[in-house]
Amino acid sequence: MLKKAPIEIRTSPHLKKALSVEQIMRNVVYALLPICAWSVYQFGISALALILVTTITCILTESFFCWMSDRPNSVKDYSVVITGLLLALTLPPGFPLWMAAVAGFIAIALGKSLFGGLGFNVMNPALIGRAFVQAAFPVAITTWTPSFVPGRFLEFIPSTLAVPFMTPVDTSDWVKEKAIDGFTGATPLALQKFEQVSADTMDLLTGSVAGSAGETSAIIIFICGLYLAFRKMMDWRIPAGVFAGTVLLSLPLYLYNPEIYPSPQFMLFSGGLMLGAMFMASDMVGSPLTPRGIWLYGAFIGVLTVTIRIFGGLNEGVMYAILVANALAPMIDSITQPRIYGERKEEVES
Amino acid sequence: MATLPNQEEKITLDTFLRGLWEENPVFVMLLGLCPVLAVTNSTMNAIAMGLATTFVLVASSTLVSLLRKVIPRQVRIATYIIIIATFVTIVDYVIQAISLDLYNALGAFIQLIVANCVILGRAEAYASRQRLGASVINALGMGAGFTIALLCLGTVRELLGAGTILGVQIFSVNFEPWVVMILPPGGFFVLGAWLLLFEYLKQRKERKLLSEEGATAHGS
Amino acid sequence: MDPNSLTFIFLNAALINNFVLALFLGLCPFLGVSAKRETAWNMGLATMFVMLVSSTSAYAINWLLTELEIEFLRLICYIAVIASAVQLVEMTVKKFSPTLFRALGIFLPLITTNCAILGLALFQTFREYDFLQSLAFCVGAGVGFTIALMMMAGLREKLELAKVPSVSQGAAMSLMLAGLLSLAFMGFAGLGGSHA
Amino acid sequence: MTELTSIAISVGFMAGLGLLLATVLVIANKRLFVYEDPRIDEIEDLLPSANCGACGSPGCRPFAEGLIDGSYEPAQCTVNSKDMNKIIADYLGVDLGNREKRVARLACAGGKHVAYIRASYDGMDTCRGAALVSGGGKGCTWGCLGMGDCEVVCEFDAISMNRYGLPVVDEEICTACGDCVDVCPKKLFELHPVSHQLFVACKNLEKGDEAEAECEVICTACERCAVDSPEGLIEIKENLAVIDYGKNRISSRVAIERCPTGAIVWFDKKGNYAVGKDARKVIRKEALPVG
Amino acid sequence: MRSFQTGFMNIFSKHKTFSHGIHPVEHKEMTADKVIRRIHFAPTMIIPLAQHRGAPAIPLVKPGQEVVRGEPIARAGGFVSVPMHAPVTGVVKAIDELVPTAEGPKTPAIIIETYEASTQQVLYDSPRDPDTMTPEELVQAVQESGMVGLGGAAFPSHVKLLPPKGKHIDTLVINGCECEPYLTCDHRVMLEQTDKLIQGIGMVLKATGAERAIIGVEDNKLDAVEHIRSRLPENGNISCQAVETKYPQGAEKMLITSLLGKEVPSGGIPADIGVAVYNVGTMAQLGDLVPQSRGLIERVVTVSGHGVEKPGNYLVPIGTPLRFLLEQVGAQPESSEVVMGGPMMGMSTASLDVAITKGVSGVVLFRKPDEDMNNRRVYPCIKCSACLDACPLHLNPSMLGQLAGVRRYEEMESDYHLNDCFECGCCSYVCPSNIPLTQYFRIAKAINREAKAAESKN
Amino acid sequence: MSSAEQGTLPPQADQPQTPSFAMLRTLGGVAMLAGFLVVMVYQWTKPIIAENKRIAIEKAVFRVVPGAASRKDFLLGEAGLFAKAEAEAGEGETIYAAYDEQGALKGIALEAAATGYADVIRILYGYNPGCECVTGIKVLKMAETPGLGDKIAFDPEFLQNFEALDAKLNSDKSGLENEIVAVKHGAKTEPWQVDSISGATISSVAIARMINKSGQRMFPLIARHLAPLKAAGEAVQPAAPTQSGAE
Ligand SMILES: Cc1cc2nc3c(=O)[nH]c(=O)nc-3n(C[C@H](O)[C@H](O)[C@H](O)COP(=O)(O)O)c2cc1C
Ligand SMILES: Cc1cc2nc3c(=O)[nH]c(=O)nc-3n(C[C@H](O)[C@H](O)[C@H](O)COP(=O)(O)O)c2cc1C
Ligand SMILES: Cc1cc2nc3c(=O)[nH]c(=O)nc-3n(C[C@H](O)[C@H](O)[C@H](O)COP(=O)(O)O)c2cc1C
Ligand SMILES: Cc1cc2nc3c(=O)[nH]c(=O)nc-3n(C[C@H](O)[C@H](O)[C@H](O)CO)c2cc1C
Ligand code: SF4
Ligand code: SF4
Ligand code: SF4
Ligand code: SF4
Ligand code: FES
Repeated sequence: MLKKAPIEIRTSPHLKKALSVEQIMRNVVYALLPICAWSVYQFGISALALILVTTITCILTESFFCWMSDRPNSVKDYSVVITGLLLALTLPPGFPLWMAAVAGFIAIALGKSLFGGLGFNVMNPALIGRAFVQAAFPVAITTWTPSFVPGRFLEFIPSTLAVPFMTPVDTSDWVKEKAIDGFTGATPLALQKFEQVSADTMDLLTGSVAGSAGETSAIIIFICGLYLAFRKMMDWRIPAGVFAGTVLLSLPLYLYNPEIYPSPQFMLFSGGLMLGAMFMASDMVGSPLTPRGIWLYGAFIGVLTVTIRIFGGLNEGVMYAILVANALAPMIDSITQPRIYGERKEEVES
Repeated sequence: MATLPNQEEKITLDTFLRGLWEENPVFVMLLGLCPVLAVTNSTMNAIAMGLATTFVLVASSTLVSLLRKVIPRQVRIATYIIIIATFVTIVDYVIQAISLDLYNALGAFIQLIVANCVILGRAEAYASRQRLGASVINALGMGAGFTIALLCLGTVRELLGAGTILGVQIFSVNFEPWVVMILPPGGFFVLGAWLLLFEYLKQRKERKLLSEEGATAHGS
Repeated sequence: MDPNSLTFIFLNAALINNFVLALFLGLCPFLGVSAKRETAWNMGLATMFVMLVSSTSAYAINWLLTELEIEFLRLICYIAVIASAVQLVEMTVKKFSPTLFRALGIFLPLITTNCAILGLALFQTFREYDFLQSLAFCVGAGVGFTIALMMMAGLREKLELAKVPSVSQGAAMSLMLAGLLSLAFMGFAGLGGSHA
Repeated sequence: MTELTSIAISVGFMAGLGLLLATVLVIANKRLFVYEDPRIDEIEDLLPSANCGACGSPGCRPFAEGLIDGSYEPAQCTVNSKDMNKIIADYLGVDLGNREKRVARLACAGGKHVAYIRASYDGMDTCRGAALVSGGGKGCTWGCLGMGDCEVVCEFDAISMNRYGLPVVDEEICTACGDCVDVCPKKLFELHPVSHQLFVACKNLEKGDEAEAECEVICTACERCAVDSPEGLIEIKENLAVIDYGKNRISSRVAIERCPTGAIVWFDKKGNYAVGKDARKVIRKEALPVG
Repeated sequence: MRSFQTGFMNIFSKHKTFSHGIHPVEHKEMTADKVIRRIHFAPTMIIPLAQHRGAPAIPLVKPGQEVVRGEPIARAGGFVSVPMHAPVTGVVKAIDELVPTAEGPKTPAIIIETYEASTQQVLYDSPRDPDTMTPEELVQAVQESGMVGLGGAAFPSHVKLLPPKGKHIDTLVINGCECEPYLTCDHRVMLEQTDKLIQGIGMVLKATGAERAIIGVEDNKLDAVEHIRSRLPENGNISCQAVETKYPQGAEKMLITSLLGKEVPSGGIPADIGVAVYNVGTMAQLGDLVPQSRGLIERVVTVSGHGVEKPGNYLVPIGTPLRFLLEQVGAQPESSEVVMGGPMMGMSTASLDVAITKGVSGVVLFRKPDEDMNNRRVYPCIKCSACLDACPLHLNPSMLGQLAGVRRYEEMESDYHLNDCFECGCCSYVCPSNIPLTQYFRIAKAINREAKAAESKN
Repeated sequence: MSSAEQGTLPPQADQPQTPSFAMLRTLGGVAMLAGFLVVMVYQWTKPIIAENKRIAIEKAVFRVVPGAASRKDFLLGEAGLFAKAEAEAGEGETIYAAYDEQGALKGIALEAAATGYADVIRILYGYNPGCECVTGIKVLKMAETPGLGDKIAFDPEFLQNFEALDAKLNSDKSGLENEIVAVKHGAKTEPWQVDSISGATISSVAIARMINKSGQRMFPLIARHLAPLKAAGEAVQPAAPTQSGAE
């Protein structure tokens, strides 16, 4: 008996929950696919190309650095795919592919591999990638093209195919020629900021407005986020916190002066806030651990986003808000350590 | 390490070269980074700042080294600072006289040379203990090292950030500049990248050595 | 917002043109003393204190020099006075409160002659701030410096626990982190400016 | 105003400023002077700052202070190079002091090829971890688990695991910092002066056959070594040969010659050991099967 | 925050509970309905002298001496220690034989050769009436019975009867949760030995002077609750309550919180808040042994797991070699891992020659296929905070784990309450990165302990 | 400090005596030397620097006021118009009146400032009282993003806005007829609108804002003091102070 196999000894516990990292990551990818599909439907092959380019660059970069610092190749855990997809979703549909590749490389190299790979990165890699290209190519990343352009599945947006390291062509005449009635090339947020006109919430939900691939369809993003939350693969408290923070600041302002200050629902559904809250703020690696810390973190992102949008120079603040919050996470953690079971009062003081 | 501080060393080639590489103020000692990052968004500025710093470095080292016998320990820092500040002010006015544009480009950082840790560090750690010749040569080395570092950053940042070097177009006209390189983050990234590169080369060298010595090699 | 209002001066110095992350002032202490959070915190306090000293004394000296019409001696006087003032403080603290000295004092020499301090004095002179504005500017700068320092320290402590590749350990890592931070801080650009 | 007055004013002003500062500093130096021995820093610079504690003090700076008030001798820092310690000694005008080199020695010789493995451990690859799971998979519950915690912990890379999963100490490098002594869950390392050449490389407290069932180089408490060597040098306590190092002078190779297993060994000066000629020759090279 | 969560959860679960914790698969159906059966006596019995917390017992017998079943063969080695009794009638072979243990290090044990011929009846007893005994006599009696906690800790029960100076025990908590998966021995005991159980509780109530006793049972054993309630004495100072089925409901701190809403102070013991926790098995045995002034010589053990042919609840003589027990119940050939105790807290043993001791409440056999769970790839911590939401003590396992990864053990203790962790394994269970957190913490504790010992030495 | 002497220093030395005189002498001496050096260099460079500055301003003025050949500096404020020479600071803003060879007033250069994207932007702009329009701008100081915001300094398309930017005074000469505003790129319809640089709206808006602000204040004043300004051109000597409200 027992002699077939040698006795094996292991440490307790001998049971293990089924949920594992690669499972979580795979499901996040699933949750992102519908959003990608929608953006392709909206913007055509340009969006498709964008998604493919970022994802592939991310994968290649990851494998390269794993090989460099002879770590086991960590592409299998899908986290880098998420990075690639999310990166693509935050870029303008007509973004030149070579710039997208740069973004992908930076995201993984500067944002992840530098620190030792999955779980060790201090800030959200995808957003680091985006922040970098936004600072590097501010013009390209603020030129938007209309959605639902006729023939979008057959031809690329001209700027997409810019020669590597060369300036992309100006899309404005292409837009004119496409004759999208009254398309100003401005995102709802830009319009709001510079002309004080709020887009209709319905349009925001369905995404018939300008914007980056992933920020124009709040409703789909929301649903996909819910899926993750219910599968317990994403911490619902973070998005909740973000929304709370957003409303917390924008509602009083709106009530104070509806002319210049946008409405809370506009704040919630416009721009990258939905994607940011559901998929980027919720990246557990950069977020605090403690229960109270998580709420604080979410709320902070919401508040900071509104602040930047309304009082700042930029018309979109989610990205920077999340990055700053990531940087603050360690401090948030240390000031919100949970009170442990049976901790005595005097210990709490000391 | 085996040298005790009180020995006045004799001038060798090393006195000069040290500053260039193994004691390079920027890449090795990480001193005086502020000007390094602040003014290297164009090669021209880098050169100007490098020269200015070198001048102050040499001049102050000279004076300090000359006065080293008469300066009491208690007031040495104050004295050094005054000496340095004097030369900085001089440089400041001279540059203004030469070209206002350059002056505006460098902004306050000419005057901030005073605060550059390298200079005070040299005065304190070297010039105050060494004879004139040694101090001057060493200061020259340090200055050269500093300037080279500035150039390393300046060229890369200008090349990527504007597609030019010293204002000369390098790439084709419609090269898309990487604005970030001229912005503050670019400064950090480029310097960081240089350090990464050096570290990588160093480690690869060590790994080679180890493999040559064979498995029995012990670092002690 | 009015570029000369105290709030704007404060915000500008603290976030928009953060001394470390946007203006490259005071990098030596920033990289040197950002390994642990509590030291970083003490360093922040010490810096803020020294900034107050330098800001006020600079204001006084500048007044005197303009009276005598010898502004060209400004730099020398600033640095000399600030340096000795700080040294004085240091010795006093060391003498009368060793505990405080161990907390803050050890940083003072480090700070005395760093760019942030002198830069503060020079900028407030160039921009012709009056006393209150100088004060707002100085506090803002101090706060901004401390925030940046604390963020940096937090991240570096977090990375203490990470399996960072041997190549990117040390100074390179710190610089890259600083770069990422300043990238994030670009979000504050134009804060308070755009809405007239 | 004219240039001359301007010159005059500025020079005068600076002079005044200089004097003012000087006076302030003078007063400060008189009133607020706190003395601390500058040599502490200087010596600390000369120390390796490994802060390993081999010298017996918490770290390098306390050691430096100790050196100055004479409570330590320079040579007590075993990490620093000889001539470096010499410099310190000269600098302080004290003598180097010399203590015999001590090294860490492993009280287990049961590599994979001679020691029986009762169960295969599956989990964290550390001795500590294995030791906590039913004492680890090794048949001899006193023996080395061979997962190299000691190799990892040794800051000086003095320890390397050999092909049979036993740590080998390079006595040249070992500074007797004692880290491995602390880290080993089985407490198999002991610090010994190199002059302790006779050494029992086993800690198993069982005797006879059941002992031999577990390991081929185990101490079976056969008492031959005790009998052969001079009176009282070796005695058997709890089925294990124990050497009285107080009598180290009279120790010699004869003790090991008739040991049937080679559990008692003789170290030469270079740190590699010999077993007696009667010791069972181990020719097996591969590891024993598990179970 | 916490109280909020607790209240929050109570809305959903109809029964009292604590906050955090986990719901592993139970596997109790395998043995829950198997009545307790006695197994044969092994040819040789191994009685380690240190099979309880505290000082080891001291042998009273000599090699070659004959012993009768139930006869004391070793006396308590101190106050926090208990005597041993002969589990069989036979002859003593050795009294300081080194035998392997489930913990690892070999310890001295008394070896007894069983007489095949003997009827193995316990002749070694003298009936007495607990009701007439004074508390002091009761405590005395409990110690003499060699009783230790059967709930797993094997802590001498009589110690808990005498709270430290200045503490008074007003409430007894009787722990019938059995939150460990697979295990059902306490369940059977509650069903089959109800009267003994209640009698034991009565005695302990008297011994401690406590006003009331609450039996806490997880709500997956409502049949037991019903059964006990039907037998409770009318004077109502004993009650039986159902609590939510959740691991580690059985941990005394958790159970106290669930039932009484109090918290045992960090670093303290239940006595600090006037509570003593006893396992139902312990009570039942006391109720059985004390009136006959017998010693603890056998206990109920659940033998389960997919590697067992005849899973069930068995009455096993203390000292039965594991190998013999497995032969009796039939272990499948491909079963490769034997866990002593429950799968969450129990350790797998490296040797089959260990004895069933007083603390062993279960033996679980795993086959290779069952173990795919265990050897998964380990990722770095992704800060998902699942462990924080699982830890019943509200510790920060993620941070602790990261610190352990870089060997900063003192920090774990000083800044992150390492020593409060009672190694329940919830964090390891939920960690998606498969980090062996609990193991890390055991290591850290061990190293800190040794460091402290070294400190105090010099 | 050479450690040789340290070596001889007893471990618990009480404080060493401070060489007061040496300290005074050294610091005083060095400071004096410093003062002397600096003042010398200052005296030497002063004229050169002054010249540089003058040229710089001249260049700027002539650039924003096409066809100008000489300039005179005035202070203009509610208090009135003063020639820079004898006026004390604080009586108004500095304005530069620019004249052609014949001494005819070609236009007036004014300074304006506002917060842009990164930091405060300061510009010099020319105003022609004749056509009541802005004739050009020059950025004096800014920290806008290179390649984006800094286009305001040289982007020809953008600068074109200011070659003849309508700035008519309203009927009662109290302010501008219509506000100078920035509109999104390519949306310029009226002569008083500024066509933004796409991607740098903020900077563009800032420019428009600052010109509007300063214009609203200064143009009416200029209109009031036009005569003396013109006169100053013919006069060989700087114009004598003319009290405000005279006409
Ligand atoms: C080291 C130690 C000391 C204890 N001391 C006491 C005590 O003095 N009084 C008491 O009533 N219980 C004492 N206990 C018993 C504990 O409260 C607890 O009931 C016992 O450890 C079993 O609980 P567990 O299985 O949850 O570990 C002690 C337990 C331990 C481990
Ligand atoms: C994580 C954990 C789980 C436990 N689970 C149980 C359990 O299910 N049943 C039980 O009786 N004791 C359990 N215990 C032991 C109890 O905490 C407590 O020690 C015991 O009930 C005390 O009674 P005893 O001394 O009679 O065993 C557990 C302890 C821990 C730390
Ligand atoms: C790195 C960076 C630099 C920027 N620099 C400027 C700038 O210098 N001037 C400016 O007006 N806007 C600047 N922006 C702001 C954005 O371009 C903003 O979207 C734009 O001003 C809005 O104008 P638009 O509606 O024409 O896109 C910058 C943005 C980024 C990310
Ligand atoms: C809910 C969730 C959100 C995530 N969001 C991001 C993200 O915004 N950016 C990213 O690079 N990776 C994201 N990831 C993937 C992974 O966490 C990320 O690559 C790590 O930061 C890599 O260390 C996410 C993963 C999960 C489970
Ligand atoms: S000696 Fe100890 S620490 Fe080293 S490998 Fe053996 S068991 Fe592990
Ligand atoms: S760890 Fe052990 S082997 Fe390494 S130096 Fe210290 S004592 Fe010697
Ligand atoms: S093992 Fe310790 S840390 Fe982990 S959950 Fe249990 S008590 Fe908390
Ligand atoms: S559960 Fe595991 S991965 Fe998640 S935080 Fe805890 S330790 Fe990290
Ligand atoms: S150079 Fe700026 S602080 Fe050192």
